[in-house]
Amino acid sequence: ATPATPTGEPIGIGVVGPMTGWATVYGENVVQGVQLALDEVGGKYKDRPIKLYIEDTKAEVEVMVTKLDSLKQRDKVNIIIGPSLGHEGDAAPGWAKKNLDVLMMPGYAAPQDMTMRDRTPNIIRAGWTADQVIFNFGQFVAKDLKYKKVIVVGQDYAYPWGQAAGFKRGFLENGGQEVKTIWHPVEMLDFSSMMGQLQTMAKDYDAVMYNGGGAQVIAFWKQWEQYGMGKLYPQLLGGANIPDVPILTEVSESFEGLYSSMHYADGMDLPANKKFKEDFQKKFNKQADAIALQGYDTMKVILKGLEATEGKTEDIAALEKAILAVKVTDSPRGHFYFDEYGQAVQDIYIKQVKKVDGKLANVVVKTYKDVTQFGPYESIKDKYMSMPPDGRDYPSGNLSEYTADITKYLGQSYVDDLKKNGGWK
Amino acid sequence: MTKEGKPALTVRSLSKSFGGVKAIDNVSLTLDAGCSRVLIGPNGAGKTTLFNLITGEIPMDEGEIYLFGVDISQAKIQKRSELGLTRTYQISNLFKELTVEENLYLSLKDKQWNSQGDFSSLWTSWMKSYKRVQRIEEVLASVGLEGKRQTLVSSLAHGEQRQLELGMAISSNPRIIFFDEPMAGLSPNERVFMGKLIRKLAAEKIILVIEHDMDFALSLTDDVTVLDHGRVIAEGRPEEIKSNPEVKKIYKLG
Amino acid sequence: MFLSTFFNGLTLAALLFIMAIGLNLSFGLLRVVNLSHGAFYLFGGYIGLSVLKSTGHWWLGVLCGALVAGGIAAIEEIFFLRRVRGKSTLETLITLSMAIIISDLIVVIWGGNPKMIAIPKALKGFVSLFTVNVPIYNLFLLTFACVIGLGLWLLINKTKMGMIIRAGVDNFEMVSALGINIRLVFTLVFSLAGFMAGMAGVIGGTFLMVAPGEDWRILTYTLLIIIIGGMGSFGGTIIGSIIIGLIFSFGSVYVPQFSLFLMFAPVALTLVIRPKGLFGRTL
Amino acid sequence: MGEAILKINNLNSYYGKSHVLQEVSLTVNSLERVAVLGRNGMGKSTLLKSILRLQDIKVEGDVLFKGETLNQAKTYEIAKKGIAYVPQGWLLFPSLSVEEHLLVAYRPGKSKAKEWNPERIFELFPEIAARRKVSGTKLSGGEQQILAIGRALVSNPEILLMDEPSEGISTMVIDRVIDLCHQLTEQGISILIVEQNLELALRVAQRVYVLVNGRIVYEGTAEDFRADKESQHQFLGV
Amino acid sequence: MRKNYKLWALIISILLLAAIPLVVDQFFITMLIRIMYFGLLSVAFTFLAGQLGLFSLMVPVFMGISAYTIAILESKEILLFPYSVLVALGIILAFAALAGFLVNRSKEVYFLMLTLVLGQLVWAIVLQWVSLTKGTNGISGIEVPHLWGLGQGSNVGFYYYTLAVFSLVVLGLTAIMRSSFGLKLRGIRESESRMIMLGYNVALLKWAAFMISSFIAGLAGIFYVYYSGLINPDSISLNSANQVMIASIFGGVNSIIGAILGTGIIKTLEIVLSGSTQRYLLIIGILFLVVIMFAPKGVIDIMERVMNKLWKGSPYDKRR
Ligand SMILES: Nc1ncnc2c1ncn2[C@@H]1O[C@H](COP(=O)(O)OP(=O)(O)OP(=O)(O)O)[C@@H](O)[C@H]1O
Ligand SMILES: Nc1ncnc2c1ncn2[C@@H]1O[C@H](COP(=O)(O)OP(=O)(O)OP(=O)(O)O)[C@@H](O)[C@H]1O
Ligand SMILES: CC(C)C[C@H](N)C(=O)O
Ligand SMILES: [Mg+2]
Ligand SMILES: [Mg+2]
Repeated sequence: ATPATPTGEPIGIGVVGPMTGWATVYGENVVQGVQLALDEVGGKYKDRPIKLYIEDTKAEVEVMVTKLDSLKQRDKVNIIIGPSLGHEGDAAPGWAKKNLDVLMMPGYAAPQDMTMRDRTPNIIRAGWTADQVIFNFGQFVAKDLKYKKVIVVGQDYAYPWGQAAGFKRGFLENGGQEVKTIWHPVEMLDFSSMMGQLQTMAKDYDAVMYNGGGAQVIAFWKQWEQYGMGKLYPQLLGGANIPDVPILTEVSESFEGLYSSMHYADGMDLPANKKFKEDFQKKFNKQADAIALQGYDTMKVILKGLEATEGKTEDIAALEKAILAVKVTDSPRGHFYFDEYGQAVQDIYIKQVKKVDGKLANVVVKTYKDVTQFGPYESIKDKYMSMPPDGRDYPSGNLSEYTADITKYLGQSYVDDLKKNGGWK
Repeated sequence: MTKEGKPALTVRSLSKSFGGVKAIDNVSLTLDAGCSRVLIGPNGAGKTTLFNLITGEIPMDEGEIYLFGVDISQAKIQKRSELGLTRTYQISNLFKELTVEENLYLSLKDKQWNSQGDFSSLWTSWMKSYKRVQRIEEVLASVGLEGKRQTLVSSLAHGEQRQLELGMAISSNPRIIFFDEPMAGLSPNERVFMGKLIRKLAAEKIILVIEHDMDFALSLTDDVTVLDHGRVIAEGRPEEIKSNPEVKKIYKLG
Repeated sequence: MFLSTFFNGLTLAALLFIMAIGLNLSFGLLRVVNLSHGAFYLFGGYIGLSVLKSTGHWWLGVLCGALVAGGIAAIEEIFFLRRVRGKSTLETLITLSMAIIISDLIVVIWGGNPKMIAIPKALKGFVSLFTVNVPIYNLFLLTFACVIGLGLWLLINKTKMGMIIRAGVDNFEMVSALGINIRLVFTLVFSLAGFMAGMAGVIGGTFLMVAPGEDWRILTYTLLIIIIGGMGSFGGTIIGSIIIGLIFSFGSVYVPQFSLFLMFAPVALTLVIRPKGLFGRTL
Repeated sequence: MGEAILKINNLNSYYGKSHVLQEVSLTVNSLERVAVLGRNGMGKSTLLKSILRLQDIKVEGDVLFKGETLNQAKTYEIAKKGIAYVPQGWLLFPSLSVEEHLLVAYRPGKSKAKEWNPERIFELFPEIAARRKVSGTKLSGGEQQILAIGRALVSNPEILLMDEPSEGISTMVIDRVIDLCHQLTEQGISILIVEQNLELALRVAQRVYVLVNGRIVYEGTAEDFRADKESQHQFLGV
Repeated sequence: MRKNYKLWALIISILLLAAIPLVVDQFFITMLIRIMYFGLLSVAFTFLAGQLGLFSLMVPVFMGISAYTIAILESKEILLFPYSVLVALGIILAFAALAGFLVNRSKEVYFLMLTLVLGQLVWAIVLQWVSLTKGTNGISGIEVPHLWGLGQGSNVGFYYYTLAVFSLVVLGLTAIMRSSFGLKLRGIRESESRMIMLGYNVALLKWAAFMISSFIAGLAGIFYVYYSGLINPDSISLNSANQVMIASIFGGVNSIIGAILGTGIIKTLEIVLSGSTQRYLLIIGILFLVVIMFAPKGVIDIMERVMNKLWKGSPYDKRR
C-alpha cells in the first residue's frame, strides 16, 4: 500500500488576489505576508517543501473563478489563500460550494456573509469581517467621543456598506442619534465639491467619518486639508482602512488624531508585532501593514493545521477540523481562535493616528476583547441572521426607523434592554 | 428632339446655393423619353451640382423634379434609383478595397435581386449564378477590363478606374443614365472604344452627359444645353448653340 | 453652496482641459485614437513625484514629468506609430499596448500604493471670493489652463503648423510631395501631446493623487470631453471640459449615487443627435 | 537647351511583385518641356511617382536631379530640392480651404518679383479666387484641377511634374494652361507632363516619350511625332 | 475543394475540437470553454469590424445584458432555465434593435466613440442600480441548468453544448460573409454613398449587421453566466471592451478565425504567464507590439503565410 503522505512531495498552496492594476497592494502584500511566514519555517513542512502558486485575479471575479479553477485542476492545489477584495469575496462562496475538496482561506476579503449567511465549511477566515471590526467603533464614538450626529462618506460598494452598517448599529444602539450616509462612486475623480457640501452641513453634524480605501483616502484627505475642514469638524473618523500604513506614509502630520478601529494596529506594542514589522521591512524593504499581516497569520494557521493532520492535505475535511481548533496566541495582533462558522474571534482595537518616533502610526487607545463576527449579537445570532444582509441603505441611519427595524427582528425586549442599560453592556 | 414625346425627366426652376454662391439658379430642363442630351459649360458652371440635385445626393433649395411622371423632389435617393436612375461620378466613387468583379456584382441590380429584398439572398451563393456571371463578363468586355476581373480597384490605373466607373453605371440596366465627364482620363484609344459604347446607349436609353470634349459631345446627340454660373444660357441644336452670342462670349468663339 | 460647486466644477474642467486639449492634438489633428494618453498622464505624475521628493522643487517636477512623458510619446511615435501610419486599427492597438506596458511599468517602479504629491507652499491655502472659499491651487489650475489653451490656440490657428497637420492627416504622402517633412511634424505634435499629458499628470496628481488605475480613469473623462465637444475642435474642447466638469461637481453634490450615469447620459445623447459632437468638423 | 535637369537611367518599378516600369531612361533638359504619352495603365503615373518615391513602389535604377542622385532621398527632400507635382486625381485636402492649400505649399522663390505666391495664382485663375474659403474638395472638378496646379506652382519649383493636367478642365482653360506652360519655361521652370490629350501634349512639349507596357518605345521631338501618324496609331491607338 | 480549403479546414478543426475531451484533462476543457465564450465576443466584434469597418466597443455590453437578465431572473427566482434564456435573448434583440438604431448614423472613430459611451452608460446603470444588479458585487451563485449531460464534477457536457453553439455561429457567420449580404456590407464599408446611389437600403443593412453581432455577443453571455456562475459589472467595463478589441486585432480583424485565434492565444497566455510571473501584462503588451510590427494583419496572417509556404499554390488571397 502506498503511504498516505508521500515524503518529500511538495505541498501546493495557491494564493489568489489582485496582483496587477489599481488593487495591486491587496494581492501583493498578502503574498508577501505568506512568504514571510513560510520563511520562518524554512519554506517547508517537515521535509515537504511548500510550493506557492500565485495567481492574479486582475480584481475581476470572472478571472478569479478561472484562476481558482486552474489552481485546482491544473496545479492540483487543495489549499487556497484568497481572495482579497470585497466583490471577489462575495463571489467566492459560490465557487467554494462547488469545490468542497478545496479549502479556501480569504486573504483580506471582508464580506461578513462569506462566513455567515453564505457559509460553507471549506471557507475559514483568519481575518476580519467589515462589521466585526467596527461594531465597537460605533459604540466608542457614541459613548466615549459623545458625538450625536455623524456623516459617513463612503465608496458605493459592499465593503463600505458593511462598515457603515456595523457602525450604525454600534452608534445608534449606544446613544447616537443619526448617521447620514453619502455614497460616492467607487472611483471618485475629485472631492472638492463634496467639501463644499460638508461645509454647509457642519452646523448640523458633529463629525465626519470617511469610509473608503486606498487612493480615494488620499484624494479625500487632500481636499479636506485644502478646504480647511479641520476648523469645522473635530478630527476625522475613519473606516478600518483609512489610516492604512501606505496612506500614513503619504499624508501630512495634520492627519494625526484620526480615530478608527480594526483587528490590528501597526503601532501595537507586542513583541510579536515588533518582530513581524522588522522582518518584513528587512525582507521586502517596505513597511508591513494589516494586509501583509493577514497573509502572514493565515499561512501560520495553515501550518498549524498541517501539523495537526501531519501534512495530510488530501483530506480536506480533517484539515478544516484541525484548523478550526487552532488557537493562536502569538500573532502580531494578539490572539484569536475560530467560531463554529469558521470566522476568527479576536480583539478589536480602537486606534488613533499618533506620531511615534517621528512617524505617523496607529496606536491602540482602547481594546474590546474577544469579539465574534456577530459582535454584541453573539447570543442572539439566529435573530441577527434573520435580518436582511447589509446594504447601501440598510440598516437605516435614522434613529426611529432603526429602532423600529430592530424591534421587528430582535424583539421589543432587546430594545428595552438597550434603553435600560443606556447601550450595550 | 422628341421621339416619343413623353417627358422622362422634368426639372422645374431648380435652385441651390452654397454659402453665397448660387451653384444652380432657377434651372428648368426636360428630357423626353428616348432622347439624350449633352450638358456643357465652363468649369464651375453647376453641371455636377445639377446631377447631384436630381439624384438626390444633395438636397435642393427650391424647385421640382419629376422622373417618369413621378414627383421625386423630396424622394430618397433609393427611390430615385429604383425608378431606374443611375449615374457615374466625375471623381471616381468606387469600392476601392473590393475587386473589379465584386464592384460589378454590387452594381448589378437585376429584378430578382430587388424583388427578393436584401436578406433572402443571405445564404444563396448568388455570385455563381450563371446569368450574373454572364452579365459581368459582358460588362467587363464592353468597358475593356477583361483582364482585370480579380484585381483590387485600388491597384487599377486611373484610366482603368474611369472605365470601371462606366461599367458600374451600365451593368444595372438602368432606364436613365447620367454621365459626368465619362471621357476624362481615358486615352485616345479608349475614348474611341467607350465613345462607341455611349453612343450605343444613347440610342437605346435616356442619357444625360456632361462633357468638355465638344467633338465627342456633339457626336452623341443633337440636343445641347449650356450652363453658366448656374443658369441655362442656351438650349438647342449645335448650330444654334454655336451662334448664340452668350455662348460665343464664354467659349471665346470667333 | 451653488457658487462653490460651480467653482469646483470649473477647476476640474481646467484640469481636464489640459488633458483633453493634448488628447485632441493627437486625436483631432493626427486622427490617432491615442489610448496611451492616460498612461502618459500617470507616468508624468509619478516622475514629478520622484523629482519633487529628491530635489524638493515642484516646478522642476512639473517640467521633468512633462519632458519624460513627451519623450515616451516621441519614442512611441518614432518606433511604432510611424510604421503603421493611417491604419487606424493598428494605431489604436499600438497605443493600447503602450498603455498596458506603461501602466504595468508604473507598478514595477513605484509599487501599487497610492501616493500624494504635496502642494507647493506658495499655492497652499485658500482665499475668499464672493463669499466662498476657493483654494489657491484651484485658482492656479484655472489660470494655467487658460495660458496653455491660449498658447496652443495660437500655435494651431496662427501658424502654418496647424494647416500642415490637417493636410497631413488628409493625405500624408501628398504633403511630403510638397516638400514638407510631415513625419517630423507628426512626431513633434505627438510628443507635444505627450508633454501636455505629462504636465497634466503632475499638476493633476497634485490636485488629486497618483495611483495605479488613475490613467484609465482620467482617460475616460478626457475621452468624454472630446466626444462631446467634437474631435479636432478647439472650442469644443473648452465647452466639453466645462460641461463635464460641471456635471461632475453638481452630480456629486446633489445625486452622488447617480453621478456616473449623469456623466454618460448627456454624452450619449449628444452623440446620437450630433454624431460628430457639438463642434465636430465635417470632414 | 541647357544640360539635363532631370535624368532617369534604367528605372525599374514594382508594385509588390508586378513589374510596372522596365528599364525606363528619360531626360529632361533645363528649360525644356517634355511629354510622356501612353495608353491607360501603361505606367505613366508610376513613372512620376517613382521620381518622387511615392506610395509603396519599389524603385530600382538612378534618378538624377541637376546631376545629384535622388536614390536615397525621402519624398519631402526630393520635393524640397525643387520638384513640384500635380497628381492625377488632384489629391486635395478636405480639411483645408482653397487659400490654405496655397499657403501650406507656398515656398518663397528666389526673387520676390517673379515668384509664384497665392495672390498671383488667384490673379491667374479668378475662378478659384472667388472660392478662397471653401474646402478644396468641395470645388467643382475643373476648379480642383486648377487648384492642384496652383498648389504646385507656389512652391516655386525648378521642374514641374504634371499628371494629366487637362482632366476635368474645359477647353478655354486648357488654352490658358498651355500658355502658362510656355510662360513657365521662360521663367526658368522645366516641365515633365503626362498627358492623354495628344493635342495638348504636342502643343506644350518640345520632346515626347511614349510608354507602352512600362517600356519607352518612342522618343523624339514633338514635331516628328505629330507628323508620324503611324507611331501615333501604333502606340496610342489614335 | 481547393477553392474552399478554408471551409474544409474549419470543419476539420471543429471535428478535432469535438474529439478533444477524449484525450485531455478537466483544466484544458475549462480553458477551451472559456476561450469559446470569449471567442464569441471577438467574433461578434470582428464581424462588424471586418465587414463594415465599424469598431464596436459595446460588444461586451450585450454579453452583460443577457448574462444579467439570466442572473437576475434566476437569483430572484422569477423565471428558471429555459425561460430565462429565452427572455434574455429577447431582451438582447430589443436592446440591440434600439442601440443599432442609435448608432446607425455614426461612422469611423465616431462610431467607436459612441459605442464606448453607450457601453459606459450601461455600465454606469448596472453599477448604480444596486437594487436590481447588486452594484459592484455582481450576482453570483447561478447554477448550471439540469440538462442532459450537464452535472456536477465534469465539464465535458458543458463543453459540447458550447462547442455546438460556437460552431454554428462560426459556420453561420462564414456563410453570411460569403453571401451577398456580406458583400453588400463590404460595399458599405468602402463607399456608403455609392451603395445608397445603387439603391440599397444601407441603414437597414447596417442595422441588421449590428443585430447579428449583438445577438452573438448575447449568446456568449449565456455561456458565460452559466459557466462562471456569476456576473459582475467588470464584465462590461471599458477594460473588457478593450480586451475584445485587442484579441480581435491581434488575431486578425478581417477574419473570424483570426479573432478566435487571437482570443485563444491571449487567454492562454494569461493563464500560462500569470502563474509564472507577475509582470505578464508587460510581456503581453510587448508581444502585441512585436506582432503588430511584423504581422500587421494579425496572427492569422502569419499562419496563412506559413500555410502558403507549406502548401504551394494554395489560393492565399492577399485581398483580405
Ligand atoms: N459642396 C459644395 N460646397 C460649396 N460649394 C460648392 C459645393 N459643390 C459645388 N460647389 C461650387 O458650386 C459651383 C458649381 O460646381 P459644380 O461641381 O456643379 O461645377 P461643374 O459645372 O460640374 O464644373 P466642372 O466642369 O469643373 O466639374 C462651383 O463653383 C463649386 O465651387
Ligand atoms: N497601387 C497599385 N498596386 C498595384 N498595381 C498598380 C497600382 N497602381 C497602378 N497599378 C498598375 O500599374 C500599371 C500602371 O499604372 P499607372 O497608374 O502608372 O498607369 P497610367 O499609365 O498612369 O494610366 P492612366 O492613364 O490610366 O492614368 C497598371 O496596370 C495598374 O493596374
Ligand atoms: C479594498 C479593501 C478595502 C478591501 C476590503 N478588504 C474588502 O474586503 O472588501
Ligand atoms: Mg463637374
Ligand atoms: Mg495615370
